[in-house]
Amino acid sequence: MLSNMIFIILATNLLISSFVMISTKRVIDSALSMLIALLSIAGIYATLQSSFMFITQIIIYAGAILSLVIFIIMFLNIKDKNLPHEPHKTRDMILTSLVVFPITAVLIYFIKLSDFSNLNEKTTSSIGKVGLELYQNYVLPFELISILLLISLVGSITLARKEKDV
Amino acid sequence: MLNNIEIVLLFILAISISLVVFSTKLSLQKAYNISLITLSASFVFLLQDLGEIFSTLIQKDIFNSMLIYDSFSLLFILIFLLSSAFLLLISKEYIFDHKYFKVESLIFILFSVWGMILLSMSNDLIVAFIALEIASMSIYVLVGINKHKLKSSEAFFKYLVLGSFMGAFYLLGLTLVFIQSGTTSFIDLAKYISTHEIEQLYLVIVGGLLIMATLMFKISAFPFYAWSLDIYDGAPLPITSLMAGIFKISIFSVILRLFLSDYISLKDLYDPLIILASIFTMLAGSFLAISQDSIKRMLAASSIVHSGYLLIALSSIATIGDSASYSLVFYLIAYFLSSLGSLGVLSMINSKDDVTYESLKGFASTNPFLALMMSIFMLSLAGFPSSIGFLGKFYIFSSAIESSLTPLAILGALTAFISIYYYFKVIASMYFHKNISVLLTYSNIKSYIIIFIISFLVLYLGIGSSYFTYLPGTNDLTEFSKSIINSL
Amino acid sequence: MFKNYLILSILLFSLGLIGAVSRRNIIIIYMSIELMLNAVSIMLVSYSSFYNTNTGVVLSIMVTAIAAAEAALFMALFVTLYRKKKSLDTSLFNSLKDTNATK
Amino acid sequence: MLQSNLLFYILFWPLLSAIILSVLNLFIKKELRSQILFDFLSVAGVSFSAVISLYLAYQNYVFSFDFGYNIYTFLDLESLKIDFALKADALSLMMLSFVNPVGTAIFFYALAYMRDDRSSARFFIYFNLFIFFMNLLVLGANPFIMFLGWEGVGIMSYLLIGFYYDDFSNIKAANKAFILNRIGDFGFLSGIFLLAVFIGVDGYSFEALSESYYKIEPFYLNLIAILLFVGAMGKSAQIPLYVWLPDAMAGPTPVSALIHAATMVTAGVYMVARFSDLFSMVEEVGVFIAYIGAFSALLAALIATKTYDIKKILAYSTMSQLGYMFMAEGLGNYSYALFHVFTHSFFKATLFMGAGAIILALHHEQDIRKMGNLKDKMPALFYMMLVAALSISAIFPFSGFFSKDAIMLHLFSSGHYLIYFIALFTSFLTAFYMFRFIFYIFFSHKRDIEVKATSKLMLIPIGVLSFFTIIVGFLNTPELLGGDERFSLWLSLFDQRYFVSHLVEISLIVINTVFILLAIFLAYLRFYKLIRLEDEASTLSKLLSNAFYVDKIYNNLFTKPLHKLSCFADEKCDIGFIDKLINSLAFGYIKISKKFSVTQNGSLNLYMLVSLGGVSLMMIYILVVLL
Repeated sequence: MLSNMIFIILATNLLISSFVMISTKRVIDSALSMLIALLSIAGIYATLQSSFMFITQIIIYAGAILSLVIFIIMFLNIKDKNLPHEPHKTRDMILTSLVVFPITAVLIYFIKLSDFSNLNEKTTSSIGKVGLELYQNYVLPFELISILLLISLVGSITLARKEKDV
Repeated sequence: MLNNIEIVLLFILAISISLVVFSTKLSLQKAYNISLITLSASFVFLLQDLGEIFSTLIQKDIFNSMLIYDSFSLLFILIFLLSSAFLLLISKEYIFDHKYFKVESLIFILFSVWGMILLSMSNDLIVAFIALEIASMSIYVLVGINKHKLKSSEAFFKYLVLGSFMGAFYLLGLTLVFIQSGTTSFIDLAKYISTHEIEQLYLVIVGGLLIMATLMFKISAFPFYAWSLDIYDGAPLPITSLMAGIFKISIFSVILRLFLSDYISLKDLYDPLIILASIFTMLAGSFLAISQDSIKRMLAASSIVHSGYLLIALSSIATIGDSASYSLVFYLIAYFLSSLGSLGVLSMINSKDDVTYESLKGFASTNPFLALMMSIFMLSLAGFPSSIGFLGKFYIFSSAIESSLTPLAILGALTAFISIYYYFKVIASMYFHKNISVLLTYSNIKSYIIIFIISFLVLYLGIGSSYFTYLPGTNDLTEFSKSIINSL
Repeated sequence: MFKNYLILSILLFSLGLIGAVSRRNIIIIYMSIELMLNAVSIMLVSYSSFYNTNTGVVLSIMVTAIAAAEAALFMALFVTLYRKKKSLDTSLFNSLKDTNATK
Repeated sequence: MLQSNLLFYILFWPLLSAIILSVLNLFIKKELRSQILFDFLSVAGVSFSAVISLYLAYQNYVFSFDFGYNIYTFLDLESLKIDFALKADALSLMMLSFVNPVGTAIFFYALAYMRDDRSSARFFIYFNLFIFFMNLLVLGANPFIMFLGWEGVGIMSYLLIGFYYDDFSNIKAANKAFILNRIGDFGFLSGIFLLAVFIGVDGYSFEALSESYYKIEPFYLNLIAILLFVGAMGKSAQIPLYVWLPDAMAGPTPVSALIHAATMVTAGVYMVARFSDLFSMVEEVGVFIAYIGAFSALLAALIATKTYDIKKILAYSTMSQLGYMFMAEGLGNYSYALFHVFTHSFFKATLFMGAGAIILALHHEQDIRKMGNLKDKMPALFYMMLVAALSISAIFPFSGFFSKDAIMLHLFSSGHYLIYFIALFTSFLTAFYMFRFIFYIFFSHKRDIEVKATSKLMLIPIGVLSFFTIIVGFLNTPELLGGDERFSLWLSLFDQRYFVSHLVEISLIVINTVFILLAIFLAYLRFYKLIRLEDEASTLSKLLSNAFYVDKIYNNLFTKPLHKLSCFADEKCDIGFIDKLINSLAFGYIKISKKFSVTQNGSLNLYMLVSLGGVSLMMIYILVVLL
């Protein structure tokens, strides 16, 4: 019961902060509400007793990726006057929600329809077991991910590097 | 012992990583030579696997049957290697003349080819996605490689945002499939689907639909076609032909593999969608192609139409099964040859701006050879008889008729008829106008030879080997594409 | 309970979709896409936890890594785009379009 | 059999000549050419073929060998298998044994004739290709291959008639020939299609077909026979498809000699003989053919008596002689017809080549009224042409006598007396116009005409052919004269024979000869010492000299309405309706496409929205389908 309560609080928090994130005008506000959202997600992982993902979420998303975003925002020194002028933001968002609605509705409907009966007890997944799974069954994707990261690294350096005009 | 393909994969990877490491020390010339040799050596090396029908799982114990190497993927791998080597050869002058091409760009070409090879071999949803991302990310970077041109950066921007956006659908679909079936492997998935009732498959069906959306985005099918014109337009020409001619084929290789797996119960569900998609893709593509001024944009739009034809073949596979799939393979070969050739010719035209119909005027008098080659490619793309494009269309339409999709075949023929308008406009402006200033071309003899080889293939495989019974030709090609389907 | 997690992640995904499509600030678009990936992650982790396997967690690591790879490219994108126009408004970057398209 | 390969070489050598010539013609400038090399290349192909043909004909004659050679399978369907195969039996070899040798003589003659022409290389390319196709036509082992050759000679004839394409009237003549031949070809093609449909399953070679004709219902058999004959009508210039032949004389004279006298026009006769087994089963059609032949012969002969163009007279006479051949074929004696083809090719070639020599000598003058008194200036030519004229008039012992008299005998004995009398009258007319021709050119007008010397190279082939004109007739000496009709025996076609007593035979010959001599005498009276020109006043002669106004009638009956119809179609239907429709469709399409490119306005958000909409629609679809 307690875990349910915690889940509801976290979920509400997550949805509200996400909504703020997608609807606020200033980027930095958006980034900070994203931080809250990511932390709520970490909390949700905690309710799922997935310690590894809890840590990963905090370290990688909140710690690394979002810091990078905030760093970029600072680095580019985006002032309010440089922000996009979006006069029809609300209208656009409502319009988009109308388009998105069927997707959401259909997906939720099918999830409701589906039968997840053979559920097990929630157990704590240890980091060691995750590591074993990763290295026993998912070696190839893991290796490929490393190459993907290498590519994106080299790519972003290539593209972001300032060069003399040709 | 390593398989040949593993050696090739490791070889290309090692070369690319060492190029990354030594990128500051190497001159562009050296890096160009190294990548060219890498690609062509791998091609030659893999040729020895050609012949028998085979199917092996790569490092089954370690990789958990996530990669499969069969005659089917071998054909595609050979196409990727050969066409990227051709691409490098054709656009040599282009690469050396434009200062933004650095060692890195060659690395990304290698990486993207590597990703495509993996893609055509992947036997698992997550591996397929990562391979797709490897190829796409390299291409994102390549699209934006010309940092000084706004259009290039903009194309990079649009491609990256749209690609990641649509990629998220794939991941969602994968997850939905996974949480219902508990597996991501193609084989296990097929087993799961065939052993369960449709009530237990809802999430798999929806997830499959989302995965389909992403793949359709990558082949620029309706309604996900909108990006392709802008991005093909903004990218440097060799990269455009990498995207249009090679990347698209790799996507089709994985689509075909997915489609020919044993998803009988789902095919009826997806088939109407594919038919609709193919109808609208052909219509939208031909609408767009007609109104373009830039030839690059026109080719991009027409590549949408070609995706539509390929979708026709896909939908006839759903009804009559494997016997139609060779028509798709054959069309892919036809399309890759013609588009590689036509974009290659465009990349040999030294023009500061876009190549438009206007600027092609009088090309036949300044460079009759290239004009002739261009005409051959245009004829092939339009599907004129005695070119390989005609045979490709012929097979596709006949398999559509065979699977009682005659209206689709008629619409296909109609759009092919419309396509004559914009393809012949190119020929007309090359041949029937004289008075425009001379277009310089990059006159590299190697590029000329490669262009000539491609056009020869286009004609030779199009005329058919019935006249030269003892030489390998079209019949063997069709036989081969039939046989590789069996290896799936 | 499991279904609640799934529904939560679908809702989160939809919010991400709305943000990505309707906003014109590229950074916000990027963050919306990240949100979508996070939604997928939640689904995978909850599966893992409810079905007592580790595969979901592993897949969500993959998703995170893919997100990280995209992040790197997006950072480069912000920098290049901001250098060009001193803004991150998507509507400013529309030099590539059909000549016939009326604005 | 080794010798069967030779069939291939009959085809191969002229083709090779043509190819080498065209390559050289493309790459070597006219000034740098070695004349001897070109001359050699021009005649080598046909000469080789002639030697091979004669050799094979000899083999067949003596040892009765049939030759067959399958080059490759052209088409292999379940219901129809067509081989690209050659076959030579007595009939084919008979054709070859005059096509190639006479061809060779004409080639040599053409060397001299075309010596000063600037595009002589082109001429010989066409000529060699023509021989190639003619051989293909004769050698084809099935109707399809025959049709290939048939079309090929048609095309070459078109190209050669329009050889001097600077002159518009030549092109018109070429087009006329081509179009009228198309009508015939349509019939031929329909005929062989029907054959393929009805009995093609059992094999499509002539042998296989001939064993299964009985399977076809009589109605269709008649239809096929008529359709095939329509093809023959076109190629062999019979009523009503004959009008192209006189106009075809626009080509250089060797063309007229080779194509429009000796070879191509006989293709129709050959074709009917080739299908003789079929035609012998349909007697009504045969009688129809005979009447067509009879009226063609009569009409052509009538016109020829009033024609003044030296080549057109010969053209009409060709048509008239072809009429004789069809009379014989229609009434069932194919070998007589073919024997007439055989002799005709010699004397008609002689006449044409002689006419050509005269035309050249008189600086391209073709009107016989402006000629005269040439006997002393060109004595050799005179005797050669006299021999040919006697032969065509069927005077003993020249070859024409043997072939024509055999036909006349057959016509009489078959009981179709109307046809016989037409033939007899035509024979009278033939002698009349032939000697009108001779007298006009060589005797009349005692005035001097400037004459250019004729080259030896031209005279020799004429001489050779005229020599053969004298002797070839004895190949088929009738029983009456102590022979045994070897030629007919050799061919062994489905001939019908009627027994007639020697008395009847002799009296027929006598009647015929008397008529001919009378005609010659009349011609002598009228034209020998002609000074004033002929009277043009009478209606009949007007009618005759205008070739019965057939061209005009055709023009009014078919061409003009068709032209009007096509004008109507062009102006009203095409421009007014279809063009407008197509244009509006096309422009509408372009308009729509311009509207459509609004979707390509470069806005990322729009693209994303469209994609999202796509996914959304997919979701709705799947919801609808699954529920």
